[in-house]
Amino acid sequence: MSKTLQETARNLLAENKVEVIIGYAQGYDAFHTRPVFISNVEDVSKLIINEYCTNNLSVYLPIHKKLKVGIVTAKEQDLASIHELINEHQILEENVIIIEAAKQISSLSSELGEAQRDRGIDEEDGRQEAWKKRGYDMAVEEFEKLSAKERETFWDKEFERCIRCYACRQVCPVCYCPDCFVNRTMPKYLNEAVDMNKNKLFSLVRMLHVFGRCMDCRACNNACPVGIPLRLLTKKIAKDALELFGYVSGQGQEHPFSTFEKDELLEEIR
Amino acid sequence: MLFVLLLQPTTYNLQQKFSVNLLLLGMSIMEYTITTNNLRSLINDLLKEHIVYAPKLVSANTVLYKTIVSFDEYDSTALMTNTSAKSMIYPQTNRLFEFAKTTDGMVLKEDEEVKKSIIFGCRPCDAKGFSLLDNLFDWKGYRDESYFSRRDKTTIISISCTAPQSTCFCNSFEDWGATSKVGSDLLLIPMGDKYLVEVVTEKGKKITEDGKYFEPATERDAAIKQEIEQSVAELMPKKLKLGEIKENLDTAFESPYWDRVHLPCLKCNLCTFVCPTCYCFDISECPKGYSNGERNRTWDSCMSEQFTKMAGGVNPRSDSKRRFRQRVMHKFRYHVDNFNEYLCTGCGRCIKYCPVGIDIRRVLEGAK
Amino acid sequence: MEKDINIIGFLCNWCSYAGADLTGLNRIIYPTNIKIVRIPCTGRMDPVLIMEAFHNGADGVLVSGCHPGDCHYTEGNYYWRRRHAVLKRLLEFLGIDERRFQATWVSASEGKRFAEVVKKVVDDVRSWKKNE
Amino acid sequence: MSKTGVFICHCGSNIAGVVAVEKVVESAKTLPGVKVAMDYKYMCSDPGQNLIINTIKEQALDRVVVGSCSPRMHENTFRMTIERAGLNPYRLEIANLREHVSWVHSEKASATDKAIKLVELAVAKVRRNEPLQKIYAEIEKRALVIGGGIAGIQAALDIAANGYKVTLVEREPSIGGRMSQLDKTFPTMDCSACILTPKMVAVAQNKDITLLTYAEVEQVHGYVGNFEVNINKKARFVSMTKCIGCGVCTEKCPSKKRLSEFNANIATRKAIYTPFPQAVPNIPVIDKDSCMYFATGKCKVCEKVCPAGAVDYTQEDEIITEKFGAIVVATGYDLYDHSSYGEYGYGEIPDVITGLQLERMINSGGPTGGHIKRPSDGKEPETVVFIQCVGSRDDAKGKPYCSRVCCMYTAKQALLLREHYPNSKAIVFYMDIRAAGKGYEEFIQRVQTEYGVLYLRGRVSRIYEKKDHLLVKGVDTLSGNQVEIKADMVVLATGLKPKKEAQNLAQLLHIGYDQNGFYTELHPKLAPVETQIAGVYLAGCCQSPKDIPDTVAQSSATAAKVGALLSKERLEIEPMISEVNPLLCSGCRMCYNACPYGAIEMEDTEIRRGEIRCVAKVLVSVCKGCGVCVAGCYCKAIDLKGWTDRQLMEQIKVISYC
Repeated sequence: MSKTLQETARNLLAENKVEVIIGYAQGYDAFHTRPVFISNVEDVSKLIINEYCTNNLSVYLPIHKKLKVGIVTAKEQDLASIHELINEHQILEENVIIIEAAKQISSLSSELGEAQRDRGIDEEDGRQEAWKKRGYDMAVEEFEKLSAKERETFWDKEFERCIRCYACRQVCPVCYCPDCFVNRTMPKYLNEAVDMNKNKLFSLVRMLHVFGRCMDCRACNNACPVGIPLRLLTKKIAKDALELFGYVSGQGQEHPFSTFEKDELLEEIR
Repeated sequence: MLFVLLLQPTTYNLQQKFSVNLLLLGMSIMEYTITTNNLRSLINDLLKEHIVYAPKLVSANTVLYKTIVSFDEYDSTALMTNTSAKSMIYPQTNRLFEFAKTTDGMVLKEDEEVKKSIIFGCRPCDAKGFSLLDNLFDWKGYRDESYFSRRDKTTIISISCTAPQSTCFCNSFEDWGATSKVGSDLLLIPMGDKYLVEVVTEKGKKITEDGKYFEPATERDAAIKQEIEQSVAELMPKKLKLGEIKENLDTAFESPYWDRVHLPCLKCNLCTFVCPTCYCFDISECPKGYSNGERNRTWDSCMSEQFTKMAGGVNPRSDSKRRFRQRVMHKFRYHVDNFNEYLCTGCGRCIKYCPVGIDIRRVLEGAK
Repeated sequence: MEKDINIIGFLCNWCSYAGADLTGLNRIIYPTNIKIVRIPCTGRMDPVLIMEAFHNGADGVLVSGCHPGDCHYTEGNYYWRRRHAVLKRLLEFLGIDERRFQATWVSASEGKRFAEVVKKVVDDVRSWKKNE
Repeated sequence: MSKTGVFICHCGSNIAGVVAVEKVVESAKTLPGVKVAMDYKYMCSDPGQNLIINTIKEQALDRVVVGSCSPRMHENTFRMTIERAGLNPYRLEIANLREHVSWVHSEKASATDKAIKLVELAVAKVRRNEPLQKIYAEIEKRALVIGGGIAGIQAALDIAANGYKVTLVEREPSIGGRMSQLDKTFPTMDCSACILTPKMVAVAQNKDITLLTYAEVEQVHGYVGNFEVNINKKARFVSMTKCIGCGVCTEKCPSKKRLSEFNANIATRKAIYTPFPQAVPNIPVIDKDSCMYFATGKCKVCEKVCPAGAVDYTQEDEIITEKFGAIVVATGYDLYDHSSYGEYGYGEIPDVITGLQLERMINSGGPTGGHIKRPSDGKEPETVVFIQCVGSRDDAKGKPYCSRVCCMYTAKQALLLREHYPNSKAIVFYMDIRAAGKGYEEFIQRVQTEYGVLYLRGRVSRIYEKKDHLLVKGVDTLSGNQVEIKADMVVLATGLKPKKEAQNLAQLLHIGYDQNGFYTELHPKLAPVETQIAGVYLAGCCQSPKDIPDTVAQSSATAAKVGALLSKERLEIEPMISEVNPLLCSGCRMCYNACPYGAIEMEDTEIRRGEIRCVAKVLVSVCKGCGVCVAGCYCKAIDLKGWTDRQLMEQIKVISYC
């Protein structure tokens, strides 16, 4: 599989169709990969593709929007992210050549649990139980059934340990704002001081900002160094978008917040 | 004995220097053993008068230093916490003082007295981080009271590790050893159902003084310790040639190498925030209403664009490359020039948690 | 004495703020717990402002605008209605009690209704605070 | 630090009766940035305003907070006040201490606390108030009038009389509108055509009026002073320049099956036709749908007979784009379609006709030459029953409003009937007689007494079609008797409703319409001809049903408004609108997609030296300041001046901390 990929990449580079290929290379061990930028034909052998290719590489596209880029997509969501970026006028379609590897991967990765794959299996040490117990793989519907107090306690505990490293934001393909609102000083939406409430506010606002644009690619969830289950939030906004507006992100529909129907949501506000 | 007289110093400096001296003089270090059960009792005893921080499983795959209320909350299985122990002494948000405008003018209120605390289950790499921070916060006659107010009252009980991960590279540093004691007050070396206890400093000694849970170590214990050191050394990955790397970095500032190597980096603050040695900070005021507020010292990161951004909008490290280079250069070149030590303990967290898999070892080895 | 509850009312300039003015003209009494912030239109209502209100310690937030179809800017309240639906669900998902965040429509002629709305919101927030 | 002056108004005892004003003043003095705080009995009075002006000057204040009645009441007053003192008018905030405090809270202590808080709120906001500058835009000194009925004609003539260029767009081949279909006008019984035709001719001859008939407005862009309008000039297939209006083509045209719209469908017309003899312009059009040539490719009779060679089958629709400073909407009305009334035979009884159909019959230039003939057999009717309020004041039919003209036109038609046929009988079923115009009541009385028209108060429950007559069953509510009338013809006074395309036009222009579909004026009392879209005005029945005198009066009023707008050298625009910081804009187009006014443009901009990015830009004169874009901007690159996040955040903090 990696061989075919390398061949494709070699051709693209050799024929000058792209200036750089963004793909995956071996990470610090066999269970981890890392994004890699290949611009020399000699380096294409670094490219690999396997079930541990969890990064959403489309995050690099807006940064390098002036280059002709060949990009490897390992998940359906990565592909959708690219389309979303095109729709949002962040990248030019003609500058991107997509090397789709998503289908091969999905056949491989069914063996592994999604969470395991995302985190790498070297840490498999019986903590899956704890994972389950704490509601990390809870469906949104189940979580919604909890009482308001239970939900609040859950998230308070989760966001209490957030260190605001903003890895979730930086790895997110649609968090491409030139300057995030948290950096703003006039007014200051968020103080530098890190506490649970502010951490929560940041994530909540980020969720509202990626509403309808999030492809649920799990990049933020995987990036969090302290394991905050952001996936639960991204699943929630995807669910709401579908239920409220029949909207699925990445399908080229008009964004729910830039349009409306006169005779919808009649029961929402009275 | 001489050191008994010196035991009463009023300033931390003397105490610290004394402790170090004890080591440098090669005086025999007091060694004990403690059984797991006794360790439990010891910690539970210490909990009465101390705040105890220890690795605690807070969620799946996430172990963090947290205040514990009993020994049982301590998670002994994790090799390493997700974030370093740094924040126990150098908190991410460190309130320097509160201020209030009153009719008598501005009144400052310093924080309450810091409570005595213990960091239990610290790994040697984290403990070493504190020794690096000590030197930094007490440099050229400037002593950071806020830092030392906590540092002085914190006793670090480390537990050496037996099974390094593929991201560990502490062996690249000279003072390395599975039983490295730098920064610790007390070092525990697990030996099956008991621990070998090495007293490193006076603060550590105080804990063992009670005596009721400790037994003197035997020669057999010393032998086992050596075996452990050996076996861990074998498990470690290959060493970095740090001397060579430093030399390369000295001339690599303008190197085109940085143009390529920074590309995957997305400029989050993760690596610097999980690091046991990254100390950069920002000072900010947080107003509460019109007449009250607090001044905070919060971690900052050279990875962030805001770090060097000036009020007028000029930013000397505006691009990704410059910021990436800064982090590497600071840790392995500038800091060495200033302190003669690397600003790194080899804990490997930045490698393990980097969302884009940047491996600082690879970055260093390639630097020319 | 325990601090009384504290509610921010974001009222659109054209309908609800005028409606609240009419409440005054009709001398209808309502609780003082609400403090009103005038906004041009509910369409201006950035969810981040509502979150900031909670974050800074407000007990409740009320947003009120023109009835659908009556917006001074023709469409502003329709955009708000969508944002509100999403924000409300997300806040609830994070465990913010639904009584604390309310939205309604009050026209410039509904002075009486405005007083009723305020009373209801104050009661709701109070009942939430009691169980806190 | 800002230097804010706080001025608390007692409003007599309106505020001071509940709020301890002196406490509010004392507390205001302690707020950061407040240099001076004082109170006064009536701040809006001349001495009160002078107090503010003098204090600003003496204390060198740069911002002002007034604690008084609602800002909706006196914000502008005080803005002008501080402007007179040399301050930027937008550095003012009002704390609403009357409508929001003293009038709605009775408990003095808590009301005072709230007043203190509201003043603090205003002080916090005003600290972040930027001095805003009024924006000025150029004005295109031309007006567009949509609709060539009497409303549009009058508006166009009056605007032109003011010295401005006017383009009058009419959808039909001729101007004239509904009024040209009428025979006489009530209550004076002037001949409609006699008073209208000179005006139509005046339009055609006025050098300042450009007449575009058989044309429709397709698109409207821009804003007050600078509308850009696309007008579709439909293909007429007859050259406007060559045609001499001889009418031979119409005469010879073999296709004659089409019902004549002008004659309310009681007669037919040709495929090439002028709607009526006095048409302006008197140039026929070919109705493509009924023309044999366009259906079969054969015929071309008109082309052959035309002495001027004016027929041109190759003509195509032509879109012309023009700029206007103001737009007058005078699109008029349609008549209610009575086929929804089962009791009147679902529109299927031939001898049940509408008032307009009778109007066409009675007109001497009409298809029956001024004779009333039953559609079923062409006989002159003897007994005619008139039924009022068909599609008016009828909730069940979704028409709750009164059409205002039916009472009068029914009376007029009854009178005409009696005049033409002295032996005839006219019976009117009515709900109420609404004759509130000048000379109207007298007219109704005359119709009843002099012309012997029988008025029965009541509804008709059913019309039965008998062999050679109609049986009208109803009730006379005054006597309480059931009545049965053997009638030869029934005339329905159908009500007025908006044109069916009225909504489309409203959306093109972004103007509002009410639940009945009539366009909404800006204010029902004080701005009856303006709309919420600056520069768009209303005239005639598109706003609400009205008779000819009211229509003409409204048209002239509209023309006056247009004149006032166009006479300005440049246009002043409220500066509280959105603004983009291009440095922060990512170019995602959320604002561009959402803006209800199309006030956002995407433009390649050099945001830093050498860095060009496609970012949003606000068209200052189009933006109305709703703020939808601000709420949608993730990057926080766009803010609404006067309502900035910074100002609102200050307020939020003040409230939250209490």
